[in-house]
Amino acid sequence: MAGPATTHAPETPSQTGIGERLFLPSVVKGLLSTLRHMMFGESFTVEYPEESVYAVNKFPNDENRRFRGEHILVKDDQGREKCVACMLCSAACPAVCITIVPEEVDWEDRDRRPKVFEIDMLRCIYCGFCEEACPCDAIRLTPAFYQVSRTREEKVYDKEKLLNDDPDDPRGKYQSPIHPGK
Amino acid sequence: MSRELSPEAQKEFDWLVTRYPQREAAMLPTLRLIEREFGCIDPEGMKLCAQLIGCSPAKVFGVVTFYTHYKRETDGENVVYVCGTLPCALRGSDALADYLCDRVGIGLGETTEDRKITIKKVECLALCDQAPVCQVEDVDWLRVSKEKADEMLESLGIPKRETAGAAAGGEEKRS
Amino acid sequence: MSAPAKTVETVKIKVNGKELDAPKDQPVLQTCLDNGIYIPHYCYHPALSISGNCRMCLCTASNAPKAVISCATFPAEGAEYTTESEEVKKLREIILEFLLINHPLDCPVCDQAGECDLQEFSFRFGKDDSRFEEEKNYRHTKKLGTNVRLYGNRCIVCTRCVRFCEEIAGDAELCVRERGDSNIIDTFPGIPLENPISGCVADICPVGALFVDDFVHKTRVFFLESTTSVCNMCATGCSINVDTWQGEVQRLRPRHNPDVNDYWMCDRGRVGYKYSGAAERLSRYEVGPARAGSSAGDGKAKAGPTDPPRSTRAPSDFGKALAAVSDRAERVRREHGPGAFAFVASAWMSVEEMFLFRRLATTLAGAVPGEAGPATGILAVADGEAWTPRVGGAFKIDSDRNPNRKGAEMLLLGSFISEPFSVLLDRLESGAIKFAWVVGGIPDFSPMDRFRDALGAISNVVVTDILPGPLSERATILLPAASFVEKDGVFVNGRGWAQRCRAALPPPGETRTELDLFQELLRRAGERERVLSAQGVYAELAAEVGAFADTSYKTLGALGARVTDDEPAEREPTGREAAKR
Amino acid sequence: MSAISKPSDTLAFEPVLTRYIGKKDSHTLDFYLSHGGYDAAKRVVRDYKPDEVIDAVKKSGLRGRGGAGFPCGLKWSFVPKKTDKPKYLVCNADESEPGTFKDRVINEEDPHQLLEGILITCWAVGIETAYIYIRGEMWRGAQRLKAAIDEAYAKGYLGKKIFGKKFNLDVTVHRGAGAYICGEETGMLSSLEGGRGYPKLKPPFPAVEGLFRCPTVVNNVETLANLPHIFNRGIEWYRSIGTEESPGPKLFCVSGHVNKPGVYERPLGIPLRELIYDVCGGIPGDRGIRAVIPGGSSAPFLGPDELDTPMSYEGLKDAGSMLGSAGVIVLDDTTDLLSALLNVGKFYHHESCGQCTPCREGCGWVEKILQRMHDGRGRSEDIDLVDEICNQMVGKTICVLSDALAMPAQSVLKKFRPELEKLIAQGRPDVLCELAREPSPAL
Repeated sequence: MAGPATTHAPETPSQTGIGERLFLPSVVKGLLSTLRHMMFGESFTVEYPEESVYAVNKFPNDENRRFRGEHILVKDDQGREKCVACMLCSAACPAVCITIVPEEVDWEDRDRRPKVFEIDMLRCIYCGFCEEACPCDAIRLTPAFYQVSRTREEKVYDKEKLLNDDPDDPRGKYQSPIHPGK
Repeated sequence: MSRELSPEAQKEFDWLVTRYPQREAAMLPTLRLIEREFGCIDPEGMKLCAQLIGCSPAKVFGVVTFYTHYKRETDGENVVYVCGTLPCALRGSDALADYLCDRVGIGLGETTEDRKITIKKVECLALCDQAPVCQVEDVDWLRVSKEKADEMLESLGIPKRETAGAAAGGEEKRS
Repeated sequence: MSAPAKTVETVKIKVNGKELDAPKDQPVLQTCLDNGIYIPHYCYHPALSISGNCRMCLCTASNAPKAVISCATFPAEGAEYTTESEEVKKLREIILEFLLINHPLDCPVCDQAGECDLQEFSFRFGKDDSRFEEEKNYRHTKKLGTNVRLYGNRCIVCTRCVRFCEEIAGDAELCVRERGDSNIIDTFPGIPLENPISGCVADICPVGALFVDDFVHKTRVFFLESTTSVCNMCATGCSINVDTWQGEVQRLRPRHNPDVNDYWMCDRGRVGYKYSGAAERLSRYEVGPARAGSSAGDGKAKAGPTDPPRSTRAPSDFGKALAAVSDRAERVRREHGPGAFAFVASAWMSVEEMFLFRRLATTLAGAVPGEAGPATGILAVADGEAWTPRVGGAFKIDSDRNPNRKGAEMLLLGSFISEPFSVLLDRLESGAIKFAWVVGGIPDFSPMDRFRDALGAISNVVVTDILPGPLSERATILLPAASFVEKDGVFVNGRGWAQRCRAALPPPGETRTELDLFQELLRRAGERERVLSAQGVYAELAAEVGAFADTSYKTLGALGARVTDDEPAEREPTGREAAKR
Repeated sequence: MSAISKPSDTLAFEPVLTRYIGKKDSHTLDFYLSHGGYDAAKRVVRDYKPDEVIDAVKKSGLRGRGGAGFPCGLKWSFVPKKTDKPKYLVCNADESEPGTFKDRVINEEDPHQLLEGILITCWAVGIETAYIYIRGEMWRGAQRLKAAIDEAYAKGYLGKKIFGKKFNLDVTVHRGAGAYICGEETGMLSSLEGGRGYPKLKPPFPAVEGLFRCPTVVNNVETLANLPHIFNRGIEWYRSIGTEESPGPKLFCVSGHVNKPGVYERPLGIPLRELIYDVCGGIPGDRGIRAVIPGGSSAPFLGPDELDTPMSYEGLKDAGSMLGSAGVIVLDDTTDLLSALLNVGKFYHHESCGQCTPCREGCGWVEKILQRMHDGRGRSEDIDLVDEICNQMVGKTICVLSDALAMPAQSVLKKFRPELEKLIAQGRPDVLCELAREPSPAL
């Protein structure tokens, strides 16, 4: 309720002087700040598409994990997908864009993996529920956001594409913390 | 190949089943009979038992694996049971078991390569006043010291310490 | 449903302060479940003997100093049982903590996840953490038989499966081996679990230890949509659930029906849905020209499948195909009279379809007083082997492999089919038949050679079928049909028990169900105003056929009802009752 | 051969059950008959009506010697009088409680005493079939019993028309095969029926529905061996031995760290201290006592300050322990209690039948924690954790095997907590912590 910290107090008569009531000094002050950033500050924008977003390191720590871009499927230390095809991601997906077909494998630590793992990037809304639902930390959203393709089919990412671990790839490089071999 | 009991054993079995109102109750004695006849209880023996008793082999399998005192297929000719329960442990049965294993050259629960001896640690043999106790087939070895353990091993064909330190020597002597 | 009215001796007990009439020889657990008081349990199964080993159903009783397991507690007059209290809550937490210490956390790969009692109870009654930090025990994973797979690590040794094999299936192929916490389910070396209802062990397994091989790693149960239906693989007509996902049947599961199948179904029935998803399913209407060269009279001269009309059939659609059927029937009737028609029904049709087919036959063929009517017959597959579980109960595997022979007898015999099949064959071969309509719908059906050859020589052969085969090859007009997972209808099992089959999926491609097909033809012939649903047709049928009178889809409900009184309705004792004797 | 010591000078007690033991050929029928054998049975069968026998046993106050101490006569009277089912007697000779070896002595040295007791019981309850369930490991006992039964058949003491009365009795020796749980009465019945030795749900109790679903009396060997003496010397005499609530002589099995371990027959109620120091000659090397288990390994431990507890059912119950099978295990002050407890834990983990969840999982869990503590990876919370797990195991299972681990474990945790805490704090326990470094029969 109306605590001492309330900022809205419209009834209170303004106690400001003429200078403030004109707003001009404030406007100038603001413009100066903008000017300062424009002239001397670091630029956070990228001249896309001429400039590659990924080549320019604009993000502190090289990782803006909050940004939810395209997915990768994470590999384990033996280079196999961590995914066990539990399908919780596809159950959680509000856009119904994940298709999984499980298959049986003869591995010591697990006996199941996805035979088919497809994400329809055109339907995906990048909500990140799949990442949250995953019990195995097998699917992640990377900061990669290129959405360019010549056909619609290309935007249906299959397992091979999702398992990308090319360190030069904008998505693939997010395998590396998990996959020291690369 | 299906197994059969010898005529004498068959006779004993026929007598056994008359002692119980239900055939299945003769299961444990029948297994003893098979153990005696064939030296151990292996899957063939269990099948035979199932056939004699008239129950499923799986049931016999469950029963055999429940009890520890039947000789399994994997056991050697002589099974040395070393009691490991508290009264014996208080008098050094752990050390005794280690000593025996060391002498024979196998681990606990293992069988020598020539399938002569198996050493198993078992629970109480009800001879706590004579601790530590071993049982080899139908012989109870009481108050087993290292010397007595040597004596026991000698009866199983493992010569005393002076002649051989390892099991291999014992086997050679026996053959 | 209408269980034989036996006076049940009851005693008055109180559960959580609520007064209940408890049958004397029924455990408190079952009484509570029947009265909507849920008590979690694993080892207890109403059809099996009481083992009392899981300890999950512990509750407190006013007449016992210690907590009692409600599955093995029989009600005492005036006793008060408590299933909802802090103490009981604590007991359940304890048991769940114990159960989970050696249970792996592999819900993501476990196919039971979503319908697992351990998962569910842990969520509802368990603690959110475990204090167990030691190493878990390892137990084997293996195939117990052709159909059943065991994941030993997940087993909680409730022994339901062992008791099932001993008390219901009778072969006792399973046992618990070893003891203590190395206890594990196993078969005797070299004697796998191979009884005809072995798949049921997976149904009664409360955790993900036993699976029917067919369902392993297929999908997740929480995606499945269940439709109550009836199995089509034999005249037992087990009540089932058809579980579908993404337009495909994923599995069939038995549904408890005390009068038909108890809790069980056979392994053959369990995979009896496979053909419905086969790639080669017929899904296109095809119309070919009438077969020439078989002019009246000398039909016998040429025999054999001279020209497989498949090549001559052209793709068509529902409307055109139906128009072709009525046109040709009309022509044959005008030229040759009703005696030139043959109608062959199938024991795999629902009663509604039979009812409509019967009417359609009279409509298409017409009737001329004094003249011979159409030739009629019914297709059915040969008997298989019957099988009865060791302990009675309602369940058995019928030797009759046709799901609705009883229904056919009730609806078609006498009124529609009055001649033996050999007469039909003779008439088909005589050359007098110019228009034959054969309803198939039977997977793996191989008709007798005479029948097949005779069809190949008839000028107009309409075939309704689901899979390509000897019948569809000889059709001049091919009408694809719906399989049992795609249609609504009532099937009457061998003991005269009528049950509803429900469509779980749409028929493939452009296929319309026979129900639509027959009604549409009748409508075109002016015999019927509207195309009704199966329920509507059944209502017509019930009004017309005595045995079905007073029944409706509503009264049939989920479990069905008896429509004949050929056989006495008494139930054989189920597992526990019989085990007690 | 078990060493049966002569009665100690400190207590002039004439043994009853064990009086012939150690004598030559004491196991033969000839010896037994020449010492007044089967007189009691003869008299009972000829002169007593079954109900009178039960009454007499009730009056004598004989309590079951197997562990629970249930009044014997009362147990018999639960068996329905009128039933069309056959009745059975199962003699529990599956003596498998660690620290107990009293029945072995009777089976091996005086089997006819047991058979006479069986005769009296069967006459009293109207039983025509009796089984002696003996441990698989006791091959000699089984042999001697079989021989004794053959002798008795030959003499007409077993079989048809015994002592000229309408009384038939068949006795069969049934050998077990190594499962502690078969000493539990319903586990024994399951085993005798040819199955896994799973204890059965109670109720129904064996007296109503036991072996083969028929009324069954299950009695311990020592209990049955008491019977002939009650009828030979009378109820008055019997009640004059022992205490009011626990009359009669009792076989005490003493093992562990004492100078003269063995089976000793003493009246119930003898103080523990007397048993250890006067009867068994004290502790080797005059060391002190760390703990005593008074009734087999399933009984809670007693501390050195509790040595004056009378060894009777009620006396030990008051002391928070139990007489059980009277298997006294003495642990001297060099003993590492954690190792001892781990040994007990291993035993129960190994012997749990695996039927009920709390026991199957709990015993293994407790053992794993104790092992961890023993290996020096314990934490201070572990003591409370084990205590809590034990709490969770008590009273939730079909039989009492889980209680049999929980109770001694809890007693150790409670009574010796500072010591355990010290061990845990030390991390890797020192060498003393092994129970014994050498096989040391003599000590």
